[in-house]
This record gives sequence, C-alpha cells and structure tokens, in this order.
Amino acid sequence: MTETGKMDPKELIARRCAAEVKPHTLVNLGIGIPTLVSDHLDEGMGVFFQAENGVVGMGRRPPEGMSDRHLTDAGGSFVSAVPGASTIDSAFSFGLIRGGHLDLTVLGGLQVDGRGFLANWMIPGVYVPGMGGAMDLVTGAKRVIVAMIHAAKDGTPKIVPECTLPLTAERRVDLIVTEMAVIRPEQDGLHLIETAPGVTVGEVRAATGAALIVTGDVPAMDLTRTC
Amino acid sequence: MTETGKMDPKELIARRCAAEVKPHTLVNLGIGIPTLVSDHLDEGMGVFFQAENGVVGMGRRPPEGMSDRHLTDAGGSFVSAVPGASTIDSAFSFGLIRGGHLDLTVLGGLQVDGRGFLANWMIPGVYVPGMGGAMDLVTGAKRVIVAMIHAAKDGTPKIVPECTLPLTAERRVDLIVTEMAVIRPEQDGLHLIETAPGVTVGEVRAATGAALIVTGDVPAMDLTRTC
Amino acid sequence: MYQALTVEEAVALIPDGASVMLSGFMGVGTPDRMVAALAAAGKTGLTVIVNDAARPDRGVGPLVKARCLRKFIGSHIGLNPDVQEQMRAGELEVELVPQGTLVERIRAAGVGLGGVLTPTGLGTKVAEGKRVIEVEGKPYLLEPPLAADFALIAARSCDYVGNLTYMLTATNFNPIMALAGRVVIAEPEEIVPVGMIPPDAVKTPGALVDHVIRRVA
Amino acid sequence: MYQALTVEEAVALIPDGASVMLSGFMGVGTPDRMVAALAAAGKTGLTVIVNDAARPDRGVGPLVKARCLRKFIGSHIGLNPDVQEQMRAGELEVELVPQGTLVERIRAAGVGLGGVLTPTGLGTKVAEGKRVIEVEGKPYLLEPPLAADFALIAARSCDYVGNLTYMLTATNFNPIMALAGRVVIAEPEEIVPVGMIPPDAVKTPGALVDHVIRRVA
Repeated sequence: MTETGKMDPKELIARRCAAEVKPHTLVNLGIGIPTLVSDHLDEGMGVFFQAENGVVGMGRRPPEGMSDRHLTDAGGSFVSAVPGASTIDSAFSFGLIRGGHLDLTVLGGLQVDGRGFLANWMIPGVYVPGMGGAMDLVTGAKRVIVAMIHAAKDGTPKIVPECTLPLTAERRVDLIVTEMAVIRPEQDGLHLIETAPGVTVGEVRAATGAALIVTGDVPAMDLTRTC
Repeated sequence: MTETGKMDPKELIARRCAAEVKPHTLVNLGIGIPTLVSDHLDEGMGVFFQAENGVVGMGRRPPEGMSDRHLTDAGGSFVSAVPGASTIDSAFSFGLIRGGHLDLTVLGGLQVDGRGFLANWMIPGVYVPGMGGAMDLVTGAKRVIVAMIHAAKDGTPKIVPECTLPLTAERRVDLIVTEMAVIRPEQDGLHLIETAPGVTVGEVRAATGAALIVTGDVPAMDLTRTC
Repeated sequence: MYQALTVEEAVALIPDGASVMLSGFMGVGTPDRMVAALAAAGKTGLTVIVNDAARPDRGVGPLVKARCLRKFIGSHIGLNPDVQEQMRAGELEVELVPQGTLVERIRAAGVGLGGVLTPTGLGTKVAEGKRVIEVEGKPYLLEPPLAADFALIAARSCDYVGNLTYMLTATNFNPIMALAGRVVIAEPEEIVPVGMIPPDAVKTPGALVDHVIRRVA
Repeated sequence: MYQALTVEEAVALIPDGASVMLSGFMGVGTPDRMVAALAAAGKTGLTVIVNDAARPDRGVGPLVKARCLRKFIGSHIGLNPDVQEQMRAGELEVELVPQGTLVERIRAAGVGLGGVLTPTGLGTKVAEGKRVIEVEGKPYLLEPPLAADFALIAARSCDYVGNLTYMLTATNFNPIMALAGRVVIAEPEEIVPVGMIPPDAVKTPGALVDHVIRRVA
C-alpha cells in the first residue's frame, strides 16, 4: 500500500473530488464528505461556493467570537463570506440551482445505480429526513458528483443495478467518487475509470453490486492533481 | 349648470376618481386622465403609487435640475420618490400587480361593454401600441376603475353592448367614471349610479350604447367628497 | 403607517387551526419572538409551512414541542426528533416538498400564478399523483400554488410604512413568504423612521406588510 | 475575475441573427453603449427581447432605426414610429406579450421552470392558439419560457467578480434578464474593487455574468 493508501477514506474521496473543481466556477457542496472538498482547494482559484440558504461566496467558519447569527451555511453553522460574496433569497438561490447556473454539486449518496441514478434522501420506514435541496441540485446542476463510501458498513453494495431506495432524480449523475474507485455513469452503464491506490479492479468489482465496464488498463487515482 | 359643471371634463373625471381612493392603499394610475387623479389626493393620506417599471411610492415630477435618469415613471418621465418609497425589479412589480397586492388601478379605456369588460390596448389596423402592463393590471388589481371620456369625438358610444375591440381581460371592471356619469358593472349589467352635475339620466342613456340599469333616483356626483 | 403591536397582540390575531408560513432556514431568519409567543399561547391545530424543522429548540422547534401543529409542510425534518416522533405517532401530518419547489409554490401564490412547472421530482416519489405537463417537448411536474392565512416574517429593519430589509442568510424564505400570506406580520430587529431605508435596500415593500411587532422594550 | 472588454470587443461576440435580451424600460436602464455599438457595427437579423420599443432615439430605438432587427418581442411599441412603420412594411416581426407575462417567461427560462401559468391574457387575443391549464378549478394560460443567446445588462456598479447593482427604476428587467441569457454581458456605470459591494446590495451575483464592459476611458 502506498502512502496515500493509508489516507482516511473520507479525506481520500474529498481530495479526489477536489481535482474535479475548475477555477472560477460556482459550486455547491452537500453535507458530510462533500463539505471536506473545499479544504483541498486553493483559495486563489476563484471558486465560489453556493449554499442553498442563499449565499454565493461562502467562506470558512470564522474564528471564535467573530461569527454572526445572520451568516450560516445550509446546515445552520456559522460561516464567513469571501470578498465578492453575495446573499440572495431562497427563490433566487434555487433559481441558480434549477436554472443550470451551478457548475457543480458534490453530494453524498445512499445508493447509485447502473443507470447512474442517485438515491440519497430517504430509507422508507427507517430514515426520513426529507430531500431538502437535493432533488433540485441533482436535477439542475450542470455537473453532479456523488461522493460516498463505496459500500455500507455491513459490506452491502451501495452501487447497485437499480436503486431500491427512492430516487432523488431521474438524472444520470456525472461521476461517482469513493475510497475505492472513480466511476463514470454513461449511457451504456458504469465505467470504472480509476481505482484508489492499492485497490484492484477485482476488489472494486467485488464491492460493487452493479456491472462495471472496464476498458483497457484502469489507472490509479492521482491524488496530487488539481484542475 | 353648476360651478362644477363647467369643470374641464378630464379634471371632473379625475376628481371623481380621487374620491374612490382609500387611505393607506397601493394604487397604480394609467397614463392620460388617470395620471391626474393624484392631483386631487391629500399627500397625508398615505397612498402609495406604484408604477409598473418598479417603484412603490412614486412622487411628483421633481423641480427642474433635481431629476435623475434612474428614477422615472412607466412613461419614462422623471418622478420623485416619497419617504418610504421602494424600488423593485419588473418581476416583483408584476408580482404585486398579478398577485392581488394592488388595491386599485385607474386606467383609460377605448370601450367598456355591458359585461363590464374593458378594451383599451389596440384598434386593429389603426393603433397597435401593445398592451404594456394593462392586461396584468386589469387581471390582477383588487379594484379596477376605468376613467374615460364618455363617447368618442364623433359621438360614437364607447360604452357598448359587447366590445368590438380586442379585450384587455375577461374581468368585470369595478367602476366606470366619465364626465357624464358613474356606472357600476354588476352581474346583471351596468348600473347608472351617479350623473355629473347638470347631466340628466336621459342624456347619459343617449350617449351610451349599452343598456343602463337605473334604480330609483340617480344622485349627482359629489365632487367635494374624498374617501 | 403602522401602530406596532406587541408580540402578544400579534399572536392573538392567529386562531387555532390557521395556516402559517414561518420563515427561516435551520432557525436562521425565523421570527423567534412570535414562535415563542404562539407556543406559550398554546395554539393548536396549526398548519405550518416552513423550510425545515430545524432543531427542537430552534426555528419551528418550540411549536412542535408544544404540540401546536397538526400539519408540517417543508423540505427537511432530519434534525428534529420531535417531528419524527410525532409523525410516527400519527399526531403530525408531514408533507415533504423539494426546497426549490416549496419556495416557487409560495412565490406562485404570492404573485398570482397558477402553479409551478418544474423538472424537480420527475420520476421520484414526489411525482406520485401529480400531473406532468409537456412544454416544448420536455416534461415538467405541475405543482400547485401554496398560500397561507398568515406569514410570519423575521426582518432586520422595518420602518413605519412596513418596508423590510433582511440580513445575509437570514433572508432565505422571508421575502417570498411576505408575498403569500393573506395577513403578513413582520418581526423586525429594529424599527427605523420612515425614509431611513434607501429605496433600493428595501426587500419587501411596506404595501405587503399588515402588522409590525414592537421592539423589545 | 473578469478582464473588462471594450464595448467593441463585446459587440463582436454577438453574431448577426442572434437573439438578444435588452434590459430597460422606455430606455431607462438600457445598456446604451452596447446598443450604439451594435447599431454602428451594422448587425442584422437580430431578435430582440425588450420591454418596449421606447422612442427612436432611446432604448432599443437606435437598433430599430439602423434596421438591425428581424424580430421584436416586447409589450409596448406605441411610442416608436419606426417600429410601427417597419412592422407595417413587413420588415419587422412583432410579438406583443403582456409585460408581466414577458418578465415571468424570461424568469422561467432563467430559473429552470417549464413555463408560466398566468391568468393574464385569458379570453383575449393573447390566448389564441395557447393551451389553457386548469389548476384547482381555475384556468391559466400556459406561456413558454423565453431565453436568449445574449442578455445585455445595464448595471449601476459592478466589481471584478461580476457582481451587479442597479439603481432605482433603472433596475426593471435587468436582474431577470441576467438569469436568462446564455451569455450575459454587463455594461456598468462604474467598476469597483472586489468586496466594495456589500453582499446584501448585490442584485445579480457575478456567477451569472460572463463579460463586463470597460468603463469609458
């Protein structure tokens, strides 16, 4: 195993996702792993982070004592605003999302299926948090990346032939990034395009419920690359 | 003829319309005669004038040299803003209009018919200015008053059994104010409720193309009354 | 021009069983004084339209805890165990609406449109039982307008003609809900003299506001 | 971050035959420098989406006079004899749209909605050939979204991330059109350093703006 192979799985996923973020774009990061993505981006890239609650240009959590209850992220946590930030109402915020003005959203997932469809908002009878802004994000963002741990804790695949959990949208997501692999859903199915350092194609296949298309050699994730 | 009977017909109409304006309301005045209505209102009434181009709390034309090209009415003329005015974009402005937030609009008319329907935006083949905001105003305002000269210059009635000109909306307007009469369209037809000073019911009937319903004595307009 | 009301006077206007829009996002930009007073007054049977259930002590939380609600319409309830519990017990009806659809449904009611044609929710549980309308070859869900008897608005500043400003992310649903309540009650952090809010800074014109809550003494 | 363009560079981006949204209301809040440069460049076959035809020397007027337009989509043409004349001569196609419908159609395109359900125009010439959709027992006209290749925006202030402010009634269609142009070009009166426009004063976030026109030297 390489040095990066020992990386915390969530950190690895966040770092790989960061390489997908292009300079001067508008990006929305979901809660959980996606939130970590911004830690791996250079502040000089000119990326503006949007949050559903109405801020474009969200910055890091401010130092203790410098927070304000009028400036929070979509989870209600204190944030700061970068120079050039703007604040908008919820209709405008979802206008940006649904209207295709958001270049990228990185979201967590409960399941992704062979069609590239995502389920990430409820487990009937078990967990019903509500969809919040997820359905609009998956429907409207120019690019959707699902960032998630590859399999459930008990080993059950989260990448499945067809979602058994309620869908978030009928849209095919653009990329799935896990601690094991990078998978690109296309018209003909799920393409395995990278494996994590030290992980074999066979190991990814074993942990995946859906068929994976492999074309030639599958390169290892480059975790040093940025866009 | 009384003193008020010698009043300029447009002034008479504007003055009578002013009596329909209630304190602390939001009012939109169309171009032409309706614009004159504000001259007959006490500035202390707390009436806010809205213009389609996005001002709530429009004031009079400013003194020479104090105008600004960023503050105009819907005709593009310089205006001022009263204390407490606000400016809004066109979507918000028509949101107020269509959404039923406008208490009253006073508009000019080409024809009004026995159903109370208004035509005021085009004469096919002759005059095609476009509807501007008129269709939204007539559709959305809580109360619509048509302020117009009773008959065309050649004596042709403008109040007709059924509009021959294209309708502005299918909505029954609330009141018609002319220099001869005040007429209230209702479900059963047009009720003649006031005559101008010195004008007889017979004279109004003669100048009107639609049937008028008269119940008992028809009082003369009270041109001193305000709301 | 408004006579500012006490929070108790304002809350007395709201009957049991009313539908109430409540602004705020995870409790940020929620009119907390009105929420507390509604809970204290023991209102019952309210239908609340709010983005999220926040947490038990934030946003709509106190109204849930005090069992004031019959129905909750919103986009997220994941961080409020009280809602989950009352929902499972059949005491609270919950209607989950995608957030962008929720705000557009409220806006549609407020600006006199007949509904929302949105791609969001197509092919999901949200689409069940709803009409799909095709426009220029693309399908959209038809979502109906959503109005309420009352809209309770948290403003930063207010003047005595009712003009409102909001601050940063405390804006969220406020300006949209202020369009869609049949009675709109604003709870500002401060009330300033008329003319002190520049016209371009007003986010909700006073014409939309029916009542203003007095400052804390 | 933007490299501000000269007005000529910006206008060179717009090909003959393009559809162009042009903000302004009777010429107030119209990007006049871009209009003049488009006319001077002799563009042809443009479809312009604009509230009104203003007057011959204002707003879209110079583009009409220079015969740059193939089609005019707007709500009012009554004060521009050039439009009336070109329309009667069959040289200019005119589509009249009620003003509130026009702005909502533009907004629908900008915010990803499938169209507008409006009561405005029902039972009038405007309804001819259009679908009527009934929602909760009430009829509404279905009006399709309206996008354009370009949106030309007149701003008061702009910073170098493209955030825009507008002033008073020069706001009008600007913030809505800035949502609906595939390429958005802003012509500000002034360009200020990043961070000088408070977040709550921004009316169009820079993320919507593709190009900014340089100040007059």
